[in-house]
Amino acid sequence: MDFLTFLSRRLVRLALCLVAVSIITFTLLQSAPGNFADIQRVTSGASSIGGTGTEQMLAESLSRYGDDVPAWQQYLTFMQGVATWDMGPSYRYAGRAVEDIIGSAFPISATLALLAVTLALLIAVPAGVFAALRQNSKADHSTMFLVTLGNALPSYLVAAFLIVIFSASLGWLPSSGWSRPEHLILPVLALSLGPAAVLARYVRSSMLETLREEYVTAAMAKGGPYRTVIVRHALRNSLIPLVTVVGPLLAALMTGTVFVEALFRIPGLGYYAATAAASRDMPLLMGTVLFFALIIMVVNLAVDLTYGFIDPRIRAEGGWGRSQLRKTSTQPA
Amino acid sequence: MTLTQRAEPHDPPESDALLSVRELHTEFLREQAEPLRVVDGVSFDVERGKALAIVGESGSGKSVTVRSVLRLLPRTARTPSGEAWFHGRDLLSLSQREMRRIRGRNIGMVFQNAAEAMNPTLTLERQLTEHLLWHGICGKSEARERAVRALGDVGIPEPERRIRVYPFQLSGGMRQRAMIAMAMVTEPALLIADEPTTAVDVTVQRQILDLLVGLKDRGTGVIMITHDLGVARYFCDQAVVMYAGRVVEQAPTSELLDTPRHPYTKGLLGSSVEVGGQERPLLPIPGSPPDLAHRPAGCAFHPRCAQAESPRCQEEQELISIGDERAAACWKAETGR
Amino acid sequence: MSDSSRHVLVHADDVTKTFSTPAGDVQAVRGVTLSVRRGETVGVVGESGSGKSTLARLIMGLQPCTSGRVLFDDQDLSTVKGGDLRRLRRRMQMVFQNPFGSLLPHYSAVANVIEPLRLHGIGSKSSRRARAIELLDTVGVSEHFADLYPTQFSGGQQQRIAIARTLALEPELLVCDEPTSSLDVSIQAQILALLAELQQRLGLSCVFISHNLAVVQRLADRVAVMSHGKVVEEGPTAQIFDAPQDPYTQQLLSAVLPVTA
Amino acid sequence: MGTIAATEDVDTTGVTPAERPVSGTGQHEAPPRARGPWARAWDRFKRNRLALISLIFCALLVLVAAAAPLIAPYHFGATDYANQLVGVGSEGHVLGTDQLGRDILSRTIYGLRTALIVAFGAELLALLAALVIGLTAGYRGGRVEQGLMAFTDVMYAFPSYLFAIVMVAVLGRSIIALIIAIGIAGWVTQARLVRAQVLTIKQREYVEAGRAMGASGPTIAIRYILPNAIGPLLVTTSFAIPAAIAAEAGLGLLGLGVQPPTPSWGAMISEGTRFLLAAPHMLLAPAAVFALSLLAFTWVGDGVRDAFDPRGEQR
Repeated sequence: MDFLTFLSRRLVRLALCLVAVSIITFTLLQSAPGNFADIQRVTSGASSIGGTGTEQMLAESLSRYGDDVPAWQQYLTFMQGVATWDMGPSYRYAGRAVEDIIGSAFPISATLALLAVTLALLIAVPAGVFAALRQNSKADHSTMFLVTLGNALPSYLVAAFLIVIFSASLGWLPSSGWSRPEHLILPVLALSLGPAAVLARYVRSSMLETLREEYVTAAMAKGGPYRTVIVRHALRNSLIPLVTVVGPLLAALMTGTVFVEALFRIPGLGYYAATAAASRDMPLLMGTVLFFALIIMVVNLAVDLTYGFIDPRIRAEGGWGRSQLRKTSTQPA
Repeated sequence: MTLTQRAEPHDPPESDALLSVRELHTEFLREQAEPLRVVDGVSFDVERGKALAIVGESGSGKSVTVRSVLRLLPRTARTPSGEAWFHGRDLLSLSQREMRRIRGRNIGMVFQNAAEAMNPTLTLERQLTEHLLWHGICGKSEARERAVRALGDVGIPEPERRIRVYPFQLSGGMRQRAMIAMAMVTEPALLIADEPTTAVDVTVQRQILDLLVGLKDRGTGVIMITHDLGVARYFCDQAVVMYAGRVVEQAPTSELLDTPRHPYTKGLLGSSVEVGGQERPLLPIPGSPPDLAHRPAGCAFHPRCAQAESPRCQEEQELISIGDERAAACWKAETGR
Repeated sequence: MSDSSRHVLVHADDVTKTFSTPAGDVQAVRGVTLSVRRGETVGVVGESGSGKSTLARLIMGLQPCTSGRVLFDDQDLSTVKGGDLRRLRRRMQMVFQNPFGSLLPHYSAVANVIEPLRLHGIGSKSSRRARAIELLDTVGVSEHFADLYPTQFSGGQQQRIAIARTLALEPELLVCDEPTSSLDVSIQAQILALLAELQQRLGLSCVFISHNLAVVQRLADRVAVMSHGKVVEEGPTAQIFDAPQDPYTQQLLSAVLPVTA
Repeated sequence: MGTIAATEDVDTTGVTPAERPVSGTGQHEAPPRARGPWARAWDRFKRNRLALISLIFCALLVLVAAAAPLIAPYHFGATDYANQLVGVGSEGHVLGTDQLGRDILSRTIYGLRTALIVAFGAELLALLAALVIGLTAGYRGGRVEQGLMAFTDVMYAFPSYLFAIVMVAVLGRSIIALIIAIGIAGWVTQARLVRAQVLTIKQREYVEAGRAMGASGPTIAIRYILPNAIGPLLVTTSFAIPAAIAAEAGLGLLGLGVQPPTPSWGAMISEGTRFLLAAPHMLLAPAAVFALSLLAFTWVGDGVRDAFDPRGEQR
């Protein structure tokens, strides 16, 4: 299969998936009692905004989606909005269009996610390699103990402990907000520990597996300097499959920021998705879900392409997918 | 601890052998258990331009023996004790750094399966030249020339083109040749081959062995690990038979196979099927090779030995010389029965 | 009494097997015709990739033929379905290359041998166990060890258990696919001796697949040499080994390395 | 020492006496104990002390959750306005109270109850769906398999907690809703795992041997394949439980957990951050118990994984 055929097939699949996600979400939200306007009417009292904006909003959304219009027409109207990047107003945030919210909130989540993945890699690769080279030593066992901690504790729990220590007790860092660089530190730390643990465990086991390969022994038998053999033969081959983990991890982090954003009151996309769900802000929820899905699929596609480029076995076979060589996947975060 | 008393420690070996291994012992550490003795007092010589077969079944310690000599053992292994004289130096007393300068340059190694012993993500060029550069034998461009020549020597057509491919792009037979070229490109004096033909078909096996015969004729000494007595007879001048970590018999290969003296060697021959030998009844050895953690006391073979009727068979058996070049670790071998 | 007058038990008639892979179709077996008469052992030799294992599975009806047909006792295997096929399976059994892989890992040795009896509803619970123990004894596995699990046995013992299992149903045809190639030399000899003995005592018809010419020569009455999915030469064992006609057979035989002078 | 491992090809096996292969000649020695795959897995699990202790701790947690009304000193909604925001060690309130004077210990215990009901319920749901669909997809292939694969593609694009958030938005904030939301979000991964396991096991010779013996399709699927697929599935399930506990708390944190005043650890942590300076125990008490429970369940998972690790198996 040549590259263009592969790419176009994957793009078609991506579009189909996106449509499927939108239909599932829309159907689910439709099956909730009442239509948009009703939901809004019921919940507007409970939600904190209420008041003046709501009546006007209601009128706006009625004019957009129409009253008593069949669901499939409402769906088409919405999807048209998605395609033209004009998804109309949010219910929860009076006067703001869904696309504006996504446009301003996504960069914040993306920054958090990218920083967290980078930090995670910086911690995980050396830690994983170190543990593998000293398998079953005390250093290995304590590294793996920390890995278990990072694996088991969700980001928001880590965040809660960090807040108690660095904000409440020591008063070094702010516990909420999003305006100065120091606001980044605790959220990024909290977000990166889990992925760092996942990656470190992956690097370790991948490295151990590679060290057991006969070609590593063969390289030693050729008189290779220890470091050279480790780096050129073992590390290189154990890091190739890491790409398959980093991609999904990044995608998961983009959305996984939601809890940390909620806790630190950071106006990221995850935070908006959560409040949209809590207040049943249908257009905003639909918009964020679709946007997240798009991001995840694009990241996954990019990973598959990268993998095809860096692994000669796949390149030579003319395949571009990584499915043939996919190793262990990440554990649920 | 029981050592066979044969060899008293001797520095500079009197023999002019290429490699002289004396009283090699290798142990593996185990969790919550005594270390496992995998190689137990093995001695042998390899001459220039000659091949030595190490014959044995799985678990006999033959693979660990050569890896001990090369000092390529897993981390759970203790540093082997004994002596391994090569070019006037005892390999077992060298530091890892000194050992590294010998591996690949003076001693090459060929593995059972090239698909596993060659790095799938590096081209042949990279893998055939890197050790030339590590050892500072030559520069990059000359290394490439040498690698192309080595590929041609092992019978790979179009070596100029093939040097750019990855191992998985070659057929099994070609890959096995490429691995031999990788070991030979530095022109080592000693080649260790660990079952180099077990994973290939008979027709390819013959070609690979003929390739190795050419090397031997040019003066390379070879250690060939094998369980195939036919391979040993065809290729090897000398043979040692290993059982449960010890040498039970050593002799020139043809003598060993024509007139085996140790009951285990006899059993191996009685067990082997060969073309044209269908009229000869099969005489299998009963039972299976011992688990090293539960090595029978005394002669490890006695529970399976058809001739073990005397209490002496339950004692340790030392290698007893029979004639000039032969030895067997059975008291009955002395009497010739 | 000439060979040809003996009744043919299984007959592969111009069978072909094509596998479709991502890299395109692969013809594993191309137009092979082979018969096994009652009480006869047919050896199939070939190198890796020659299609000999696929042929074994076609003969066993474990895989459907792409074209051609396999007749077992004059019944076309492709036309026998469901329960009838399962009943037919009682009459043909197979020994696999990897003894550990072919035993159910979560069943004990004796349970593995009981399983075919249970599947076909033969005997009562206690009589099945007694029969299984008896079979294990026949192949040289002591009753002491009958309740151990496959991982607790060595490779040779595992193959013995697998052979006991195939004997449980008293089959007429035994197909052996490289039964000794994963075993050590001394163990291989034990299994070969056991198979030869069973062959004689039970009068089994046998298809013996191997890459090892010597093993086939020892056990087979007739030999088929396979290469690239085709039978290039077939005939009585002595004829194939003493006067091979096909160049490939000649090449194979000339590559053999003798052990004894 | 600067050497690297070549373990597989070295002919030493680290077999323990219980796993020692039977030698053909040892007819007179007493036979070793019969150890099937399950027994050996348990042997390996027991060897891991941390996992064993964690298992006991988890069992205790389950008991406490089940007996919450008996153990908790107060009802989770009982307010004590005389004692608002009192600290740890106060009289009558060992772990202090919150802004409404509710007992933190009692609320933490009831929070455990919520978390475990949701987590086990969701996992049971996911496991059943995964088993039926994964086994059918792997063994039969066809439509079920195509459907599963297509659905997987979609669910891979749909982050599981986003899906859970949408589900809760639809179903409302009840325990049942949470079980369904978390269960549905989790079953796909497991169904895929079952399918992959089945596909692998289908290639094993014992399945072919089963067919050669004349076993029927259902017999092969249920008696031969399923028991051997359960080990790996148990491993993911044991890791999925702490993940589901974390998911429940996460939804609570976002204000999408169970309806107040029923306590959820997530909601308690969220409230705790608001009174961080005045009453840090409001956050620390539930967070500590939460963390301990997650660790214990994860360590059990680690033990289960090691117990079923195929690399521990000989041959």
